[in-house]
Amino acid sequence: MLRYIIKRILMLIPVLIGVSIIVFLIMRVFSPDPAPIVLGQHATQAAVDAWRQANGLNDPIYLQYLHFISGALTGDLGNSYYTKAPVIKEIFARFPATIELALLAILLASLFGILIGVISAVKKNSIFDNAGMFLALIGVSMPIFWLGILLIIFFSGTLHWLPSSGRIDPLLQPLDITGFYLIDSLITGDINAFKDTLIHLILPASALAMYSMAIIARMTRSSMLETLQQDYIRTARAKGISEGRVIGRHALRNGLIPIVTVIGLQLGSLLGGAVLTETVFSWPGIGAYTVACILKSDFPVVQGVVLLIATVFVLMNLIVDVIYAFLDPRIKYSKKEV
Amino acid sequence: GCGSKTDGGKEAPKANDTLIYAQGAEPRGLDPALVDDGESAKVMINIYEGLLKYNKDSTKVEASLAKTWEVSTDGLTYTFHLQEGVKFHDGTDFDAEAVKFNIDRQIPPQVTADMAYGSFVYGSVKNVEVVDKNTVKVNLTEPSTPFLSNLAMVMSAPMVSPKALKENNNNVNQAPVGTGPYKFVKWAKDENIVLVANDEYWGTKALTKNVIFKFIKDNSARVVALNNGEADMIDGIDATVVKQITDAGNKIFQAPGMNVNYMAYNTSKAPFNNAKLRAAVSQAINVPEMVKSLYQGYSEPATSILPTFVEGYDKSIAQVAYNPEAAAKAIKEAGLTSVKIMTYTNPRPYNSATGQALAESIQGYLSKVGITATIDSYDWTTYKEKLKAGNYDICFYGWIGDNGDPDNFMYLLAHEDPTMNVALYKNEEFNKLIAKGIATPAGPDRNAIYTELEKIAAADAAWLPISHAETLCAYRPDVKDFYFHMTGVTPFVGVSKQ
Amino acid sequence: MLLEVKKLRTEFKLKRGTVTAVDDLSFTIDKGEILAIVGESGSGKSVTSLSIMGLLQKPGKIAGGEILFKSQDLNKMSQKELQKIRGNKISMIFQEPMTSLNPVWRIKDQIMENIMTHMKISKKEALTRTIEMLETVGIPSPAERANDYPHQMSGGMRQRVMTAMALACDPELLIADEPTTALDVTIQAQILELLYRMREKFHMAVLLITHDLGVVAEAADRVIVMYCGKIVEEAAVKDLFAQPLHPYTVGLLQSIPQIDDDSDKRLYMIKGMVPNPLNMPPGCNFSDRCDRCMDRCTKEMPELQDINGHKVRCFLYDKAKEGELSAK
Amino acid sequence: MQKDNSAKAEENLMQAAEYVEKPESQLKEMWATLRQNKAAVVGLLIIGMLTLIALTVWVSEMLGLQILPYDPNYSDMSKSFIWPNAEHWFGTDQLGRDMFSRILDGTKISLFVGVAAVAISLSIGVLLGSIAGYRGGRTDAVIMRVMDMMLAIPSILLAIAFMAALGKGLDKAVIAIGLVSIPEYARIVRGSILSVKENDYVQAAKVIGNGDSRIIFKHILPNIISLIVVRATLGVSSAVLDTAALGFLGLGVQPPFAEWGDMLGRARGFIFTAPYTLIFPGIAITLTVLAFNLFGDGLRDALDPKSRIK
Amino acid sequence: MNEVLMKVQDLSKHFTIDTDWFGKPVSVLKAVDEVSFTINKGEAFGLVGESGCGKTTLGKILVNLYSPTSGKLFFEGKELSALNKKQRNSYCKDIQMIFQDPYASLNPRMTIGDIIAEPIIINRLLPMSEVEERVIFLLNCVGLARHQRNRYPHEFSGGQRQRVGIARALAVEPKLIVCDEPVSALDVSIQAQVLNLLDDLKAEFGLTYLFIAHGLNVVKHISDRVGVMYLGKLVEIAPKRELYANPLHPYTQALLSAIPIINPEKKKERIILKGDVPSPINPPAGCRFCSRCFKELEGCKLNAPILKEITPDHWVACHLFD
Ligand SMILES: Nc1ncnc2c1ncn2[C@@H]1O[C@H](COP(=O)(O)OP(=O)(O)OP(=O)(O)O)[C@@H](O)[C@H]1O
Ligand SMILES: Nc1ncnc2c1ncn2[C@@H]1O[C@H](COP(=O)(O)OP(=O)(O)OP(=O)(O)O)[C@@H](O)[C@H]1O
Ligand SMILES: [Mg+2]
Ligand SMILES: [Mg+2]
Repeated sequence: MLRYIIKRILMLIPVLIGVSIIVFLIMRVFSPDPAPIVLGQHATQAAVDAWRQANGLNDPIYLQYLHFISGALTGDLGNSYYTKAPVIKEIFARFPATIELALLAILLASLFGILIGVISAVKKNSIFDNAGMFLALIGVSMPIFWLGILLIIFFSGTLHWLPSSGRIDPLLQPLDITGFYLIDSLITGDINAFKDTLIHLILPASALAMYSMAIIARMTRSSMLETLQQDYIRTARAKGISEGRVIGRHALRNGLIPIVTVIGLQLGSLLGGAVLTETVFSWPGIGAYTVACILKSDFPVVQGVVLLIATVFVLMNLIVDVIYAFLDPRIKYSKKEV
Repeated sequence: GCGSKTDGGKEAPKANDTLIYAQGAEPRGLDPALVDDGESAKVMINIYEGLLKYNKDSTKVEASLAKTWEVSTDGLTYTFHLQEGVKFHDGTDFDAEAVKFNIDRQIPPQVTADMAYGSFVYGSVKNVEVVDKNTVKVNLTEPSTPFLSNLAMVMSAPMVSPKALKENNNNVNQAPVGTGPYKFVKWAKDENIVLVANDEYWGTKALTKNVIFKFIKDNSARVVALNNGEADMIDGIDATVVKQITDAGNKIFQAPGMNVNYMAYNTSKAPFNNAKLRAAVSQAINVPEMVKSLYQGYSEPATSILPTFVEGYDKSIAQVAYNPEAAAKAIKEAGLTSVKIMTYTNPRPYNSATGQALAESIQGYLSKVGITATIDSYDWTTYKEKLKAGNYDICFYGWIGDNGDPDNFMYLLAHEDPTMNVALYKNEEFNKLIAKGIATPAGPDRNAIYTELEKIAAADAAWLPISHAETLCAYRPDVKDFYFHMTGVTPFVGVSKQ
Repeated sequence: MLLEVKKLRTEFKLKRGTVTAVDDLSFTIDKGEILAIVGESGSGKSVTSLSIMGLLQKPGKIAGGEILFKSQDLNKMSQKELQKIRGNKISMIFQEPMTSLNPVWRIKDQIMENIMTHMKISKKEALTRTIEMLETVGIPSPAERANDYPHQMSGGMRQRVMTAMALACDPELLIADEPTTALDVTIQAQILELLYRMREKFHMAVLLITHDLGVVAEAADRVIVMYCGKIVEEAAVKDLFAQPLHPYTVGLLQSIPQIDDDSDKRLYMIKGMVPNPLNMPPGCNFSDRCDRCMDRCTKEMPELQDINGHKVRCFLYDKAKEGELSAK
Repeated sequence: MQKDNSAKAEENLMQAAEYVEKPESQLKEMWATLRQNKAAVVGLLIIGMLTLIALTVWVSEMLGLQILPYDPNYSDMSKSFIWPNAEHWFGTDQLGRDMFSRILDGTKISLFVGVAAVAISLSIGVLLGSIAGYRGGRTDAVIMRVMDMMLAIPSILLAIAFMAALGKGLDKAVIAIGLVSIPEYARIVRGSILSVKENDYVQAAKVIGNGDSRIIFKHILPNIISLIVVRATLGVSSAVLDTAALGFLGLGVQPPFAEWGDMLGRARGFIFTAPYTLIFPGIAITLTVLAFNLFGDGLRDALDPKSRIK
Repeated sequence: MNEVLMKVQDLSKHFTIDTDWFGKPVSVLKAVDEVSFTINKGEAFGLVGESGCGKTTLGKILVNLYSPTSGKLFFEGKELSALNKKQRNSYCKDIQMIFQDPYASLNPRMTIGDIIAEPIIINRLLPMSEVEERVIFLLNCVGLARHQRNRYPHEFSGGQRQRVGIARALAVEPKLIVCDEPVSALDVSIQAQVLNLLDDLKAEFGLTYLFIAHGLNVVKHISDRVGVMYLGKLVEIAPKRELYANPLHPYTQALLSAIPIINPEKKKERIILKGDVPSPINPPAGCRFCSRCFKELEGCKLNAPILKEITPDHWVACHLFD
């Protein structure tokens, strides 16, 4: 098992190198020149040229890449063209916000998704099933940004129940320890900050969770339906155990195994969805920031972020596989990967 | 973010100790030499001071860190007498050495390409001499009338602690240290910047202890935040939400803005190398109607390039008047049937409706006089890049005044750089007048030069000035003495909350 | 009489029509008896066993008849009451050893679950019993293997585990639905032997479902031959093999290559194939494949008639008397 | 005698029958199952309606006819922000354009981008997936690692980066959205090829002497085509969503084209003054995506051999 | 008629299950391990053995679906294993295969007529105009009617599909057909139909079969000589009557005794083997059957016995006969 994990981690390296090349190509070869925006209203062509030279943008592309990758290996992703701060710092100032949002969203999505899915499967073709699946269908069909705006209009603009933007009331902002406000506020024992963070999370997390929840609900339903058809479920029933136990202990455990993969994949797509949610809710996360940086051609930041997200994504896949193995004893790591 | 709250302990600050200002974007940084954006300026005005500052209601210069100053008769030497006993937030002294240090870093040989305003503000400076601890002499290479105005700007001109600059690699974007009424506390990226009142401030101390700048990108969300009490003041609103805000019991702050929103013809090539045709097309556009509809009364239709309150403005200046019939006729005669419009997708301070909306409305007007317009629109960065190629007939642009000097607007039409002079306008006579204007000392003579320049511009119709955007902000009723300076900044030193 | 099935009829209501998987099925099993049911794929053997266990899944439904276990009608019981009997008094071994065990639980947990559901004993005792049972069914080093997951065991071993599980609560009736079909011959022999031994040891009745006539000949006391959901013949094992009556049974017996038959003659063939359950031939279900089909056979369904304890569903024996039978 | 009759009948059939039975159409069968799925039929109806609208708008535009109530791109500044009324069913936008006409016009763009993007990702994805799945070994590893790389970047970020690099425009949106979903198709196709490849009939095809390409095109692809069709149908729905997302972020089509996401993005500034500008495009997107989802789901059920008539 | 059609010499097929860091195999599955036998022209050679012992793998090597790890293959005296890919392909059509699972071996998207026509067309055996006629002929040969030509496989029962599979194999007029458990997926009443058909075709077309099964009774019925496999090794080969009357290898004996006899009167003595078939991954060096053998001798664990001819034409690999 350990060997398998190490092997998988080693396999990540080429993937990450590939990702960095892809991003590098898109950004440096095809994207607009960052110089005019960096230099602003008064920039002259001479200043632009000088700036490009200073930032190595006139070097041949492979040299630029080597420079970038050697920097990356030593943990130096360069400085943002725009704020001139180290990219690492820029990223880690925003990353916790995205992760906090995404984790809460995936939690909501999994919880409700699995619940709806299981009920729908067990009560197949009942009103619960139909209602649940209709909800799921709407969930996958609604643009996430539209949903977000509708939520803001309704819960913030009309009812004034929930805040429309930001992570927390700035007055309650906890000490910056981990960057995760939920954790930081707990560490400092600040219950008000914790509550306020949660309140701020509700709308964006719900908007973000909707799509994943729908996917998870649908997958859970079909997985459960399939599991309920399995021979071992019949065996369990033949043992005379109660139906609740059959579903809870035998069907759910098996039915959830494929769901783990789905949840893992959803986390990846949540990071993507965060781009839109963060834009709508002015969430100080990495998604909206990256979009802004792409549009500003802030190469170092975009390269850094994408590399980071890709790392998180592939690690996530690895974790999913490990959980998978934990849930499903049949998976053996001695088998060569196909 | 960095660092923790310096004082106040764990106790959350009381609400009326704190002003929360929500703006649409995050500052680019807080080093006045390195940034050029309005969002940064709003924060910096509270942290830093320059040698001079603008009057509250105009762009007249007043004493700030310089108590008094003298200008030599040849206009080449400026001597400043500094305030005594002023300290930077890091405890170091503000003195003549500090002034020299700040200017030196922005003039050759130290100046770098990314110091956006360095050459604009200090471009004419030859060197700086420290006379004594509180006296400093600045020598220019040629006379420059706007120089004093420039020294009151929030970009480039403010005084930064030399110690902080040395410690931070000549870049205090993330760790600003000035002499101003507020001290920097922390910056949570994409969330907020927290400032606290400077208890050792040499001047009148700030009334409110904490100021928080919050970043809410979405316009509607910012309005919701104000109405929900999540913010005390917001900016960057447009006309459509005013009712929403006032209905919720909040107030609107409205002031003329020092900017111009214009449409430019590509004068370098056919068809618009023909001034008559330019005028004819401008005739086809009902500027007042369009401005009213797009900005709902929160932008003035422009009659000239200069905003009304800038020296050199003259009531007599007028652009071609709306006359679709005449336009149609002229256009038909010239055989013009299609034009290529290029525009930007973002809202800009001078055009809250986005360049795209503007272009599309003009597309509407043009179609009425038989011109089919195609629109290519790009985000601002790409747009500026694309402008260079000059592959357009019509484009859109705007300008925010930096220092209230008329040259700051008019020189654009004389600029060499195609991304500045987007009309690619070339007129020797015009250029000569511009040079003359810079060297002429302030006064009626100088103003006459700019009025003349305006007249040339209107006659040549290289630009169609569209509007001057008003500054539109909103604040909660318990906020007192809030104001927004015409240069686009919000000093909070005198603002309080009940 | 332990189990008495009376006129059982089980249907599957499908969109395209109703499949009567089991029809007019009546039989009894006595204490300690091994009754075999043989028949081709789709003849309704599994449906019969599932009907008895009350494990039919939608759209299957018992449409008529009674299933009396010790004179109580299982069909009329609530799920709760049934659960008390299932896995306890009546237990079952399924056809596919590979898929009938839950892949994610250790086998000891699966067996213990069965024990603890029906016996009021502690976890520790249950574990002891589990290991005992595993030993009984011949799993080497049962204490260690109890911690295995099903995928770590071979098919034969799994079938043993299934058997251990089924026997864990001393059932009075064991239903074994093709317990050896998926296994290799040598393993099949092991499992059959095991079943036999267990029967001796626990004195339970066994309903053995299979399609292998050889297995029947070796293991069963009595046998029922099913075709298309109906009993076509029922007899003591010796009688059936000595003198099969129904043309289908006769055909089956002749079409199987015999290992002790050294002649190279062609095999007997039953022509055609099993009819589509949605589209049964009129009259006798076997009429379209029968060599001795008569006019009447294509119009009416013959009744199951008892000729000295040897039951058969065929018009050939309509008025058959003892004497005439032997003449055939 | 009975036996003779039936045997004779059979022989008659075998020898005498000159006719050859018509092949039973699988499509017909699929359609039969599909028709029973009410949701799928509703989906199909909506898709039909949308296609009809799109085609009508497109054709009439080509012919220079105006069948929409107003020119969708004609702005009249004197009419900005008129609330829905009898004249303007969905109201007008900031530039005084008729929202109803714009929404109808937008159908054209959404469907076009959706279908075209799927066509791109489908063709490239299927090709790469087939090669990887069938060849296996190093080819497989190389192709799939590249796909992994693309998958490791959230597709919307990738699409945004493409758009930022390529610039705005319908064609570019199609390319960006098409490119980013290639890995999905490649993966699905590869996975199913791997499983189909193990089928005895593929082995049988080899034994009788088929070459590789014939095996892929004749024996493997037709057997996963249903899967691909389902995936493609659902793919259209996500392409429509992606288009809208790009439009919303201001990266979609060039103005003044009416694109729903773009309309939503503009409407965001006016959610209080003119909420209807937000509601209608949102409904249009949701409805379109919903239709493809409904239909895709129904198609999957219909194609699933488990639920098909035997 | 003892002309050798196919000679298999020390044939092995090993699958690599796992490799170490450097790609060196650490666990190897020896599916077929140094197997030698001959198949004579016109005979049916039966191959029995438990599930997983390598029967299918062996068959697939013969039809070139797998390339052997080592060993030689001679077909009509020609060494197939020495040919290059192209040359080898020209022999492919002479050796055909009938698959075990009639449900998986027909392409569900092709009509059965097309399935049968395909090998004729791609091997260019007949001009296109004659293909159809041939297809109908083949259909009739296997007992299917002309009118069924355009039906899809799913419209047929297992037995009928198996007939299509047989017709497909016959289409190229092969010399050798590998029948991989052609009846084990079929119902008892259908089995006989297919077995008889195979028998008839053999006589009619002068075919040679390698007939794989795990039911000894079926093998006995159809074949002339029988080989018994255990865990990748051939343990005994003999003419069928000899084998059934006088099994020498303990495994063969157990296998024979395990078959239930359809006669309740004749209860025979059973040899119940202990344990299960061990895994073929990294098998032990000695006799593979050792772990289950009831006649184990000293040394069985250490040395693998070699296949030897004990009596004429009766080969066995067991230390009992050393
Ligand atoms: N879930 C179901 N839906 C529809 N029909 C069913 C279902 N289960 C069984 N049947 C029908 O019931 C009949 C009897 O099936 P059953 O499983 O009892 O056969 P069997 O004798 O056990 O066959 P096998 O030897 O293959 O196990 C078949 O015709 C089958 O088509
Ligand atoms: N492609 C493969 N890769 C790895 N192992 C394989 C492969 N094909 C077969 N094997 C293994 O080789 C061994 C022999 O398999 P084979 O299919 O030849 O057995 P068999 O005798 O035909 O069994 P059965 O009676 O179940 O068909 C088995 O253990 C099997 O798991
Ligand atoms: Mg069954
Ligand atoms: Mg096999």
